[in-house]
Amino acid sequence: MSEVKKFLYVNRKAPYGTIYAQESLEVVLIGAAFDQDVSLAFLDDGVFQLTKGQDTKEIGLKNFSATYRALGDYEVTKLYVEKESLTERGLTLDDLQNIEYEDEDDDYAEKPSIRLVSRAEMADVMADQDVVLSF
Amino acid sequence: MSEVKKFLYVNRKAPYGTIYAQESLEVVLIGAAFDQDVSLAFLDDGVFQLTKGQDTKEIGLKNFSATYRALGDYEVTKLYVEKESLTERGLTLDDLQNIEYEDEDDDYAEKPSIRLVSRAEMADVMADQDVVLSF
Amino acid sequence: MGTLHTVNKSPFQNQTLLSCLAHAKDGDAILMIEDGVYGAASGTSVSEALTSNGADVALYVLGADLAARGIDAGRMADGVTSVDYEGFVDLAADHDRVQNWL
Amino acid sequence: MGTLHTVNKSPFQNQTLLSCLAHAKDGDAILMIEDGVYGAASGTSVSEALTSNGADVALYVLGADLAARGIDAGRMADGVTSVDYEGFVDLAADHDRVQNWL
Amino acid sequence: MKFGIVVSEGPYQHQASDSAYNFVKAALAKGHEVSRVFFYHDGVNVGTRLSIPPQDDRQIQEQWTKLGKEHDLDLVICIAAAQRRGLLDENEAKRQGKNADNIAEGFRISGLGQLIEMGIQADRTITFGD
Amino acid sequence: MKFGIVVSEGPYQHQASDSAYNFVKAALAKGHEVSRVFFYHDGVNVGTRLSIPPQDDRQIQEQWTKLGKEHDLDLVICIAAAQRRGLLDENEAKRQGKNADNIAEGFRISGLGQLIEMGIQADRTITFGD
Repeated sequence: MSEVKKFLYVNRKAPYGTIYAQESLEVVLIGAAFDQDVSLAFLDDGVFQLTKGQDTKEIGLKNFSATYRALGDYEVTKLYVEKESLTERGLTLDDLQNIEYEDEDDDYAEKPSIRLVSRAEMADVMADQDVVLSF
Repeated sequence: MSEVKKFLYVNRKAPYGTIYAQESLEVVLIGAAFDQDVSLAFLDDGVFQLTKGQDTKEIGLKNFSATYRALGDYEVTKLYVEKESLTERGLTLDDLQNIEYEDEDDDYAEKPSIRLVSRAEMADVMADQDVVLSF
Repeated sequence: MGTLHTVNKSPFQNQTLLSCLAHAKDGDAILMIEDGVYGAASGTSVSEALTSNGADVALYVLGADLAARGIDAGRMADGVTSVDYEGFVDLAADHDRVQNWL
Repeated sequence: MGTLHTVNKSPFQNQTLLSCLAHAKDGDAILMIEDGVYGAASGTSVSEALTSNGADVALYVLGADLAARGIDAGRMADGVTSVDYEGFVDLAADHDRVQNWL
Repeated sequence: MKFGIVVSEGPYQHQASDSAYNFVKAALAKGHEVSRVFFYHDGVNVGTRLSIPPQDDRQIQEQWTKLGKEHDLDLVICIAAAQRRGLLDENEAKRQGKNADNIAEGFRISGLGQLIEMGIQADRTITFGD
Repeated sequence: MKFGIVVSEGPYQHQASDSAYNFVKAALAKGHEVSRVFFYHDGVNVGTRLSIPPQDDRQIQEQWTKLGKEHDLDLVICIAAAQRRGLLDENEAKRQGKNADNIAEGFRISGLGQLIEMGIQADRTITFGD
């Protein structure tokens, strides 16, 4: 399979209440081995997946939030986060985890994986894909 | 079990997209044998359960809408429908099935089971129950 | 030929249709299926949002789901076209990609 | 002592919290759990609806679900009290009935 | 006080069964009685013994079986909902000509009447679902 | 044209598997190819052979098995999702020390890579879920 397709994983749901966020992340990790052009979109309640300080001890569910910080190691480096979705939820970039990757082409400099985009820009990202998988 | 409790079945979801409406009806039918004081509440998308003319042939699901008309035979005669929920959805009572029961205490006269109530009256109905089962 | 978006949730209960409308671009199409078909009716609290969306987006509804829910085809909002499952397949084939708003 | 209502859906995605607020009566309590806890934060597009509801309704949030989702207790809207599971049990016992808004 | 609990969503897919479990544990810890836990809709899937969750995740079915044993809980799976979804005990499998069953220890399959009966007998009925 | 299909919700509980079935039938009727149907999340439960739906209702698993046989469809159940939810084939049951399996004829259990591969190979990928 030499063809490279643009894959977008769309995350619009909050974590823990339902399993979609977690199983979406499992697809992304497996998919990383296929050398496709991968982007993740976080909009609507999906932005809640990236909040820092998640502590699931008392509810008994597995805390998978650290996995987002490991995405860079899998060369998943484009996490588009919609600004309007954050604002409606009273959040800013500061409320989200710091997610970075090492840029091979720039002497392994650490760069932010989260790209804050407007709703219109998110629409452009979505329109630029070959495969859109929604969770 | 001689105690009679007031049971309210709350229906807030549309039929067919998910199974809740159908399995709620199954509980109501079984529950009718227990001689409790039964009411049904239809509000929000739950009012869609009662629309007339449902035809599920093309989607392949079982059409259970006729069962609402049979509720009277099980002495389930109080179907509270919220007016505001209808209006927001562009519906009137005319869009709903005609559901009737025979009133034993009034020479078996046929009477409407649907009771159109305002949101405030629905809140009163809810506050007057012993057991509230939500679907 | 743009994106085919599908929406399968009631707009009276869930924000998904509004979010889809806010991200659809000129030349895209939106197909309402399952409980999403309630969004296709005129004279409701959400029909304004559907028909006055700024973009040049074609609106479709799956007739099979409409019939199941007892919504008369005469109640559909202006500009919404009813299709059957084969029409759904055609829409998917005729657009560059399908985005399912779940 | 009225009704304990529970709401388990995000108010940014789903109308359930608003419907619950519209049906709660003086003396009732609303407990936000699971994804419903997002409704307890201040400074959001829905926090006004929560705190300005006309009725005299006590507002609670399940702290365990709040912590899981990384919402700082300092971000809670005025008048919302955090409880643990034992507090949830107490609320259920202290009210005449429990209505779960699903 | 006597609590009756309804679980309406499937394990792992939805938090409902976890929330119910935490609530029941807290209620028992406070000395309350839990007269029955009724699994309905996709909630019936909590009672399969065939699930193999990741080792670093909670084991939902085992948690319920263990809690049930410790406190003699009546864990009832709705038969109508279970049949649609493929959750069977040995008797039902035999009766229906199926060559396997999958119910876990500590659960029993019974009719919807058990839900109504629970509502009548419990002081408070609480549903965890979606 | 080649379609890849994802089914993300459980049978009967949600209409997703019915909509997917109707879409696949229509696509095949129009001469398109369906390269794979991938069952994920609660969608894995479509593939249990133990379900006993009411006789006057549609038989979701049987419909898929039959359609799969007629058109040689590749019906793939995600192993990670299936293990959480208790959907096993004979090999997996043996390997995990479970004394029963419940997968239906015509389905196979495989990894998430099959979903990505489907996305690469299909001209259009469509998800039916919630």
